[in-house]
Amino acid sequence: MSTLVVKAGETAPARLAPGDVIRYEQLEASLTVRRAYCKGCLLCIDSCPAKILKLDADDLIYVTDIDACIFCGVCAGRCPDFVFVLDAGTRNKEGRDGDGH
Amino acid sequence: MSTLVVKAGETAPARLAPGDVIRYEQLEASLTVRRAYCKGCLLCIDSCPAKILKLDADDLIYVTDIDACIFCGVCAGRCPDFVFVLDAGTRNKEGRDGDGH
Amino acid sequence: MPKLGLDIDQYLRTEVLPTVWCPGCGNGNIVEGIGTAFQRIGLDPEKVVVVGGIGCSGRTPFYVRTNAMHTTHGRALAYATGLKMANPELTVVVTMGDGDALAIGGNHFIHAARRNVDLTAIVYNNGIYGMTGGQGAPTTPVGSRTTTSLLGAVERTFDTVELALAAGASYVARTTTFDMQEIPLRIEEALRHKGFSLVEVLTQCPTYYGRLNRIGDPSDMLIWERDHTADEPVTLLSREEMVGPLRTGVFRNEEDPEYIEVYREMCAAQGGSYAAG
Amino acid sequence: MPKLGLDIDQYLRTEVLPTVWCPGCGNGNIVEGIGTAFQRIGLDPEKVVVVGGIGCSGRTPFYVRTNAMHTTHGRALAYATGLKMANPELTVVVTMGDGDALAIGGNHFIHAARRNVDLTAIVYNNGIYGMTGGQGAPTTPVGSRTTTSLLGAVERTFDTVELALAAGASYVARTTTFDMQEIPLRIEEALRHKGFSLVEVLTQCPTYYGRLNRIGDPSDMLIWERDHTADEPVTLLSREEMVGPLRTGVFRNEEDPEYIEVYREMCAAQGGSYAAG
Amino acid sequence: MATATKTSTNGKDTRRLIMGNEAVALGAIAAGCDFYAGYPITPATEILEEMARVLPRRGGVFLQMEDELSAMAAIIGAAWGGATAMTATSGPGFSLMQENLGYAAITQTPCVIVDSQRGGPSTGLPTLPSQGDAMQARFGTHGDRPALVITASSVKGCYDATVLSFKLAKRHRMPVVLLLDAVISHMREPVEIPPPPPPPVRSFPKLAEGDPRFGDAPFVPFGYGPITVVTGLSHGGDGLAETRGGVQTEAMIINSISKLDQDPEIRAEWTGDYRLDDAEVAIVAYGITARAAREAVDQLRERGVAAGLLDLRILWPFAEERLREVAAKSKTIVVPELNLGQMVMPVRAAVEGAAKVHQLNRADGTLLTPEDIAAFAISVQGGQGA
Amino acid sequence: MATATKTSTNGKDTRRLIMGNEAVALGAIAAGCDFYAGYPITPATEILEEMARVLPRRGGVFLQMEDELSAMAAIIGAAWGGATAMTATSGPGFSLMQENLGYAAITQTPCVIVDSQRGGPSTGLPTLPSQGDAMQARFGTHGDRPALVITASSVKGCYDATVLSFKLAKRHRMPVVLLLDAVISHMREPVEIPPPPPPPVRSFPKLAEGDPRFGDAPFVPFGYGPITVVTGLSHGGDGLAETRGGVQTEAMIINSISKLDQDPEIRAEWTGDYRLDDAEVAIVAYGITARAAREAVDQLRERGVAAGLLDLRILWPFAEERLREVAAKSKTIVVPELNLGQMVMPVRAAVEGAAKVHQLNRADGTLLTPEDIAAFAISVQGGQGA
Amino acid sequence: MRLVDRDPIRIRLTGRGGQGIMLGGAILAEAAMRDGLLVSETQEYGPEARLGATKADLIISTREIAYPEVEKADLILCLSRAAYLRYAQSLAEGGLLIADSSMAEEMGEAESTVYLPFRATALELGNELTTNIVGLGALVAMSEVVTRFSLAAAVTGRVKRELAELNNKALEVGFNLGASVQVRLA
Amino acid sequence: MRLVDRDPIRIRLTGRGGQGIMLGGAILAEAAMRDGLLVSETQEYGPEARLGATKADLIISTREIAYPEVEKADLILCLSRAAYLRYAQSLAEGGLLIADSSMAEEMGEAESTVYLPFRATALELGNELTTNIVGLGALVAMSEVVTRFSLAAAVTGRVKRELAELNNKALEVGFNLGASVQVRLA
Repeated sequence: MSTLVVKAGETAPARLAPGDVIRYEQLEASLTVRRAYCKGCLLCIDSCPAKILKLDADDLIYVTDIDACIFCGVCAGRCPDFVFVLDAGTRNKEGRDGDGH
Repeated sequence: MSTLVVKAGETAPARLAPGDVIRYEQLEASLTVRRAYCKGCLLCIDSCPAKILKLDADDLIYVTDIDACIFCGVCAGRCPDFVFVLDAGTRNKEGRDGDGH
Repeated sequence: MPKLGLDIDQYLRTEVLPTVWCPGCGNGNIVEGIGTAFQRIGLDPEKVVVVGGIGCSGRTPFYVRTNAMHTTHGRALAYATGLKMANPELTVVVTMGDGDALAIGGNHFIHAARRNVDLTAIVYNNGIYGMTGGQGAPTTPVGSRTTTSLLGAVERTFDTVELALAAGASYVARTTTFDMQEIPLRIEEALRHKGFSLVEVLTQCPTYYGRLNRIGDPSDMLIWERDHTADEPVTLLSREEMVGPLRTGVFRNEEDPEYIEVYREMCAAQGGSYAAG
Repeated sequence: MPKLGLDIDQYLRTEVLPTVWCPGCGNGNIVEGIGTAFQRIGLDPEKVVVVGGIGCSGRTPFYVRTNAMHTTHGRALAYATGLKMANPELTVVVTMGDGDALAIGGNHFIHAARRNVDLTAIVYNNGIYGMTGGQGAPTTPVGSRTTTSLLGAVERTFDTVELALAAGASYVARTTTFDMQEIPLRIEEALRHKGFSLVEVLTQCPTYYGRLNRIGDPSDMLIWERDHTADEPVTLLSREEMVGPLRTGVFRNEEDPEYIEVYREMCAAQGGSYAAG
Repeated sequence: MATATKTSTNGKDTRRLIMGNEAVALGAIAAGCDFYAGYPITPATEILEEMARVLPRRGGVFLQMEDELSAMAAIIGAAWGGATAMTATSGPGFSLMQENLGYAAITQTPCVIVDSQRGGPSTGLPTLPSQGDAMQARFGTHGDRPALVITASSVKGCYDATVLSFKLAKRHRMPVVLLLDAVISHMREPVEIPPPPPPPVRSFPKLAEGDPRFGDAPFVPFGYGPITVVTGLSHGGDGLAETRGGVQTEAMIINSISKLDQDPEIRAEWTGDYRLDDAEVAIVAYGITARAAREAVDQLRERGVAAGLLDLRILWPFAEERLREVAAKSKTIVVPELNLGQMVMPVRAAVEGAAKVHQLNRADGTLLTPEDIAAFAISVQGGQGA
Repeated sequence: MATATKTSTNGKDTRRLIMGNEAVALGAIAAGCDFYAGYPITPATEILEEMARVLPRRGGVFLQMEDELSAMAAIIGAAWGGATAMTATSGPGFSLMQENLGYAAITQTPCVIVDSQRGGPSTGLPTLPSQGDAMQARFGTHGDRPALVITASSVKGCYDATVLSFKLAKRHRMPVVLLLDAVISHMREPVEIPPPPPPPVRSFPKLAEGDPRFGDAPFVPFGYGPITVVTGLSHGGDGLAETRGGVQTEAMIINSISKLDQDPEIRAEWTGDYRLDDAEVAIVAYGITARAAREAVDQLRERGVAAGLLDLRILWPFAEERLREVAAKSKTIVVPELNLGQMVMPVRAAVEGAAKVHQLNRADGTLLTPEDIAAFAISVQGGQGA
Repeated sequence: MRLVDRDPIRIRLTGRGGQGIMLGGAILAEAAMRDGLLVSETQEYGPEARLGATKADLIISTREIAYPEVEKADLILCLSRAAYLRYAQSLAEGGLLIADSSMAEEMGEAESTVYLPFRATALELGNELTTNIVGLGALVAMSEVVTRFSLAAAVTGRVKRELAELNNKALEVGFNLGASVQVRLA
Repeated sequence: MRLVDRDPIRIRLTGRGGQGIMLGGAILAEAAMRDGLLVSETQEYGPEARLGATKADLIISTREIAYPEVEKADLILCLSRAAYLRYAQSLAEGGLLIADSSMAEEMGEAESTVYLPFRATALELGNELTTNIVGLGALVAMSEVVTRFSLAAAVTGRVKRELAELNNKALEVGFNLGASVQVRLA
């Protein structure tokens, strides 16, 4: 599995293949989405506080707006299929999800 | 199994065969001893308040002195081998083990 | 107290006496308790089945003059469940040793307690395997000598009562062969109880447990029983408290939906007439 | 609260993902909890064995990148007991479904709790048989629909926690997949505990339990879990109280003689050096 | 086909499209089964589910037990409670039932056990077919016992074999094993099945107190006559344990075995023939493999090989005599099985060299195809046998 | 005898008088057994008791489990923990072990299971001998598996067979069944037994991460190398479940089976001969019955019948080739067994008519005597065979 | 022989777990039965019941069906990518593969393959779960292995009552989809 | 051939459960071993281990022993009534049955039978449990199947240490009992 890196400010490709792995790198934090593991169960979508997760035509998860992501990790915690990996880096230790910004 | 009846005042034979069944009939009560079931475990001997039970040469139980029997049934209660059967009759309902005589 | 030693021969298969049990073994006292309870209730032997497992006490069905089912090791309650459900008019009594009920049969024990089918289970607990010659059991008190723990048992001990309660048994009592008058009393209560009832009776194995642990003759074992129990039916003791005397008495006696009744209603709701055959 | 979603890939056999489990099944959350706990403790995968039984959750060993032993239905704890006693240096975690642990495996469950060998048992309780397509289980709540109780289950329900306590488990906890942060926490506590530890996790089976009982999608099942539990670790409730919410939390966490230590001393007393091989 | 569809019966067809497992459940109900105890296992679970659905509404008992050990125990207990009882399982569960199966045998308890075979050993291939339990069905429990093992190779066959199983279980007072496989269990075919009879009414022969209870005695459950003693120990006709040796039990078992061999219905149903009369190559097969073999016979005949099929509908007791007759005529016998070679042993033992016996085996969860069998038959005819 | 006693060695004799069951325990210790899990059952209990006594003082593990299911599971678990593990039981327990025995087979786990046979079926005759589990030892679990089943007919034989069982279990990575009976288990004979070795030190081959773990790979327990996956599902050399069919597992099983047949030690120990070279009547027997048969051979020879004995020391795999050799020379084969006819089936299947095979059976808990066997052999020689 | 004249004719329905392949198999088999034909239907079960490729195989014939498994299928209906990858190669010579349009781009054109928008059509109908019924309708319209009448009756008999109307609609749409395509049923 | 010259010689020890028959068998077998002989010893087990008749069978020989069970015994030691009833008939032609005196009255005299007061003697020694050892001593004194020396060593090796003295005494008394009797060891 090769990983597609989407840096801060960049936009992910409009159409993703089922097996794509995308790492969204934002400042010190990153969120990796391993679509090959996704089963389209909706648990992450229902629990995402930022409401930025959706299923595509293949019933696989994708991020609609990474800029709105608060890197809280709830998607990863709720996902039973290891789709999400959060690297909170320093940002999370002192960042916006800590003080609610 | 034929039963040997020993009425009040009578004496049981000096020597009993292993399979003998003896019924001691005393006034309204009786105690039957089925020696064929006995294994010589001593439980009845140890628990008899009148101390009238003993093992013979065949290691089987016999009554040494039926006149001393209070027909309390403890031997029967303690015996795990169904050796003793008590027919307490009226005597026991109002008799000496009721009032401690 | 009812009179001791009354004639219960109508409930004994006297033609096969003496029993196979060793001199001084307490199992016969429990059989006597069963017969006495049957007599007090006045059960029809043709409508009673005594189901036993394998081991010394599993032989009980041979000695009680009712229908008898001597099954396989540990499975008596599973047989009894099928039997009772197939014909709820039968009174089904299940006699098991501690190894039979709680070692190999532990699963059926907890599931029978859970289902709450109207069965009366009697566990003869002598803390050891008798039939095979004195091996340790899950009920062997820690420190006791057995042929598989000659220096004293090191595995922790099951508490039959705690397990039965946790699994959902609706009548739970424990007594001992020392308390000889209590045995028929508890069995009678259990028989009259609607639902799964458990009577555990501590009983002496003089041949193995007594001898290996130098307790003395059968009478000494009764004294030992008396000294190691307390008539105080409390449960879920802390582990320190559990080192103390084993509690006896009636631990639970509750009305709870009995499974046969529940099942009957379930059938009726679908138009089925259960046990009409 | 520790951070969610950290990289635990070192403890995942990612090459066999996705799992065989249905979309929305909570089992993966428990696997994540296991991996997270392993990572927090820093276990060496070569010194860990995850032992599973048969059923959906029995597949866990395939997904945790440590040694894996996928055994037979109901027997995982018996395998694990032999394994751990043979090599006490191994950390042995046993993953079982409710049917695996408490129906067919009930006996090994209570005996493992009794022995108190240092094992960590994790029971994935979804109240139904998933792998075979949605049959009732001893843990199915009364009234629930399953493919063997289409009009609602009528058999009474086991309480895993009560059984474990009664059998003697020295660490006993229950949580749910709704309480996602608690899963790794309890598993970590259980792993650090010396003796037999039980973590029961209520988990959702959207495909069978959820669909048959019209609870909704996986997220609705989490809400259902939340609404049917109470964080109040009390035990031996009366049967009326048991109708209320299922209690969660840590029910027991006691130091108790662990069997391997007991066994080691027993060997030493005879000049034997246990686990020296 | 387009043409064929024109012959549609448009609703007048009284056939039903059902699975093999459903046919087993329907057959059981037809045979008066009023008690089912089981435990879920692939590929037998649908039998459990169907019985759970149907029995309560008929007032029968459905019990989901804690495991297969107790399921087997429960049906034996139920039979002694007067029920017509069955269970169903697959290999792992069947292994667990072996001890209590022996108890059913020694206590002469009528009951039916369905084993839908999947790939083994152990957990193996839970969803794929196998014939790996053929010898286990005969020898799986310790000690010797009379064994009656029936097979089926179609959905209708499942129904008929189930009815037959109950009938023979009652007639011979013994546990009967119905041996299916994952494909037969899950296959759907249209079948014509009579409506279910009303729930059975129990009725048993009258026994007097001193009458024997075992051996040739009729089966009378508890509560339907004078008290009875049942034990898994070697016992006499009175049910009481034999205390020195098992002479009476041995005699009763031998007697039961010989009665099976003489039962006219067993003799009639023992084997099925297909184009066997003039066959030079006899294919001996059973269950799903018999279906492939039947097609292989046609293929072989088309290619000029005089092939025929002997379908072992009743595996045990083994149709030794019939095999010897076949061997006397067809000098080549081919035994295809979805295992590593099981029933080929009794075949070889029966024919004692009268025919050359070749085995064709496959045990990876894949069926032997008609082509596989035909090609093998041709190869061994050419002298290159296994 | 009075004279013979004069030759007393007066204490210089290093023999010990022990039971068969004790010899099994001593053999196990000699073979490095450091783990025993079991459950009491007559007539195997003394093995359990002896291991309970000996193992702790050697630092080994003795576990009395809750039942035979878990005893079997525990020894498999123990083997994967690095132990040299065994259990012992009798028929009812052996039936309960069948499921997990299949797991040991498919996971290629070395371990030893002793079955001391008593009268069956079911509870049967707990204290009396039998050979009723001979076929169960081969076919008792569902599915196909490689089987290695060893017998013994003397106390020394128990010791040697136990040592051999462990050796072959390790070499072939499989469960080995040691089949005894109530008489052999409880019989005392003087035997010369070397002192026990020191407790074993564990040592296993080194494995690299990508190395295969199953098939021809060496057995390396958990914790002694890179992580390993073990499953009862059909699996490949890497231990991971095969997702579509069981091709790899089937191949590994076939491979294991063929390796057994080729093992020089198995070939050497497979059968024992006694006066067989010029025998016209070959008695094929095993275990306690082989002892009676040996005496029968002498009696027959005295009466002018050229008899010989083939002792099946390793029952399974079955010594087909050897049987065919025997059949080629001795045109009459007699198979006496303490069951209703079990090993006679593979004998018949192997010889395929090359010799006439007669069976002599007894299943009431009483041994076949030398006189029984000799008389039967004479009767079938006279053409009145079974 | 034209495809539609094959007797027996072997049909394989494929898709991923959850797409109703098992139900589709039962419906098509029942339709064949209602047409007075002989039929056997077998399915692939697996622990991955809810994911991955799965199939139902049917043999429909006017004569007794011996061997019930399908090695090479005369007709394959394919609703998912994974199923295509796994089962496309099992097409018999001269057979026809009918696949969901979503695969067209990736898989490319082939003489033996027809792509139709089953899933898209089902989504238009407001319920993706009817994809299998749309597919069945198309398959039957193209192949006439069973009558439309019997298929419709089988659908009504096998789906939940509250979903009957929706599924009948899906079937109708499927018939039309199938009828709209010109294929060589050689 | 005289009884003592029989080779193999078959010996059956019988009594009721609890009389130490099993132990007696092991002791006699061990004595034979100590004498450099071959021996096999088999026992009867039963659920009624503590009651009823029980036996231990020995075959002692200078040659390899094939079949280990005893059908007819050359020597029978009988300590209980039930055992007498059950096993007396298994005496081989020309064999000798040695029974406890308590049975003499009931069983009556026979050429092949010798009655000796084993139990009474043991009771005199103060421990009834030594009855088996007294019996063994007498049997060996009469038959010389093993040396007294080896028997004594076997007794010492097989009984609990604290009971060794008592048992040695019992053995001595048994030897004397046996030696006191004139029997035909034909």
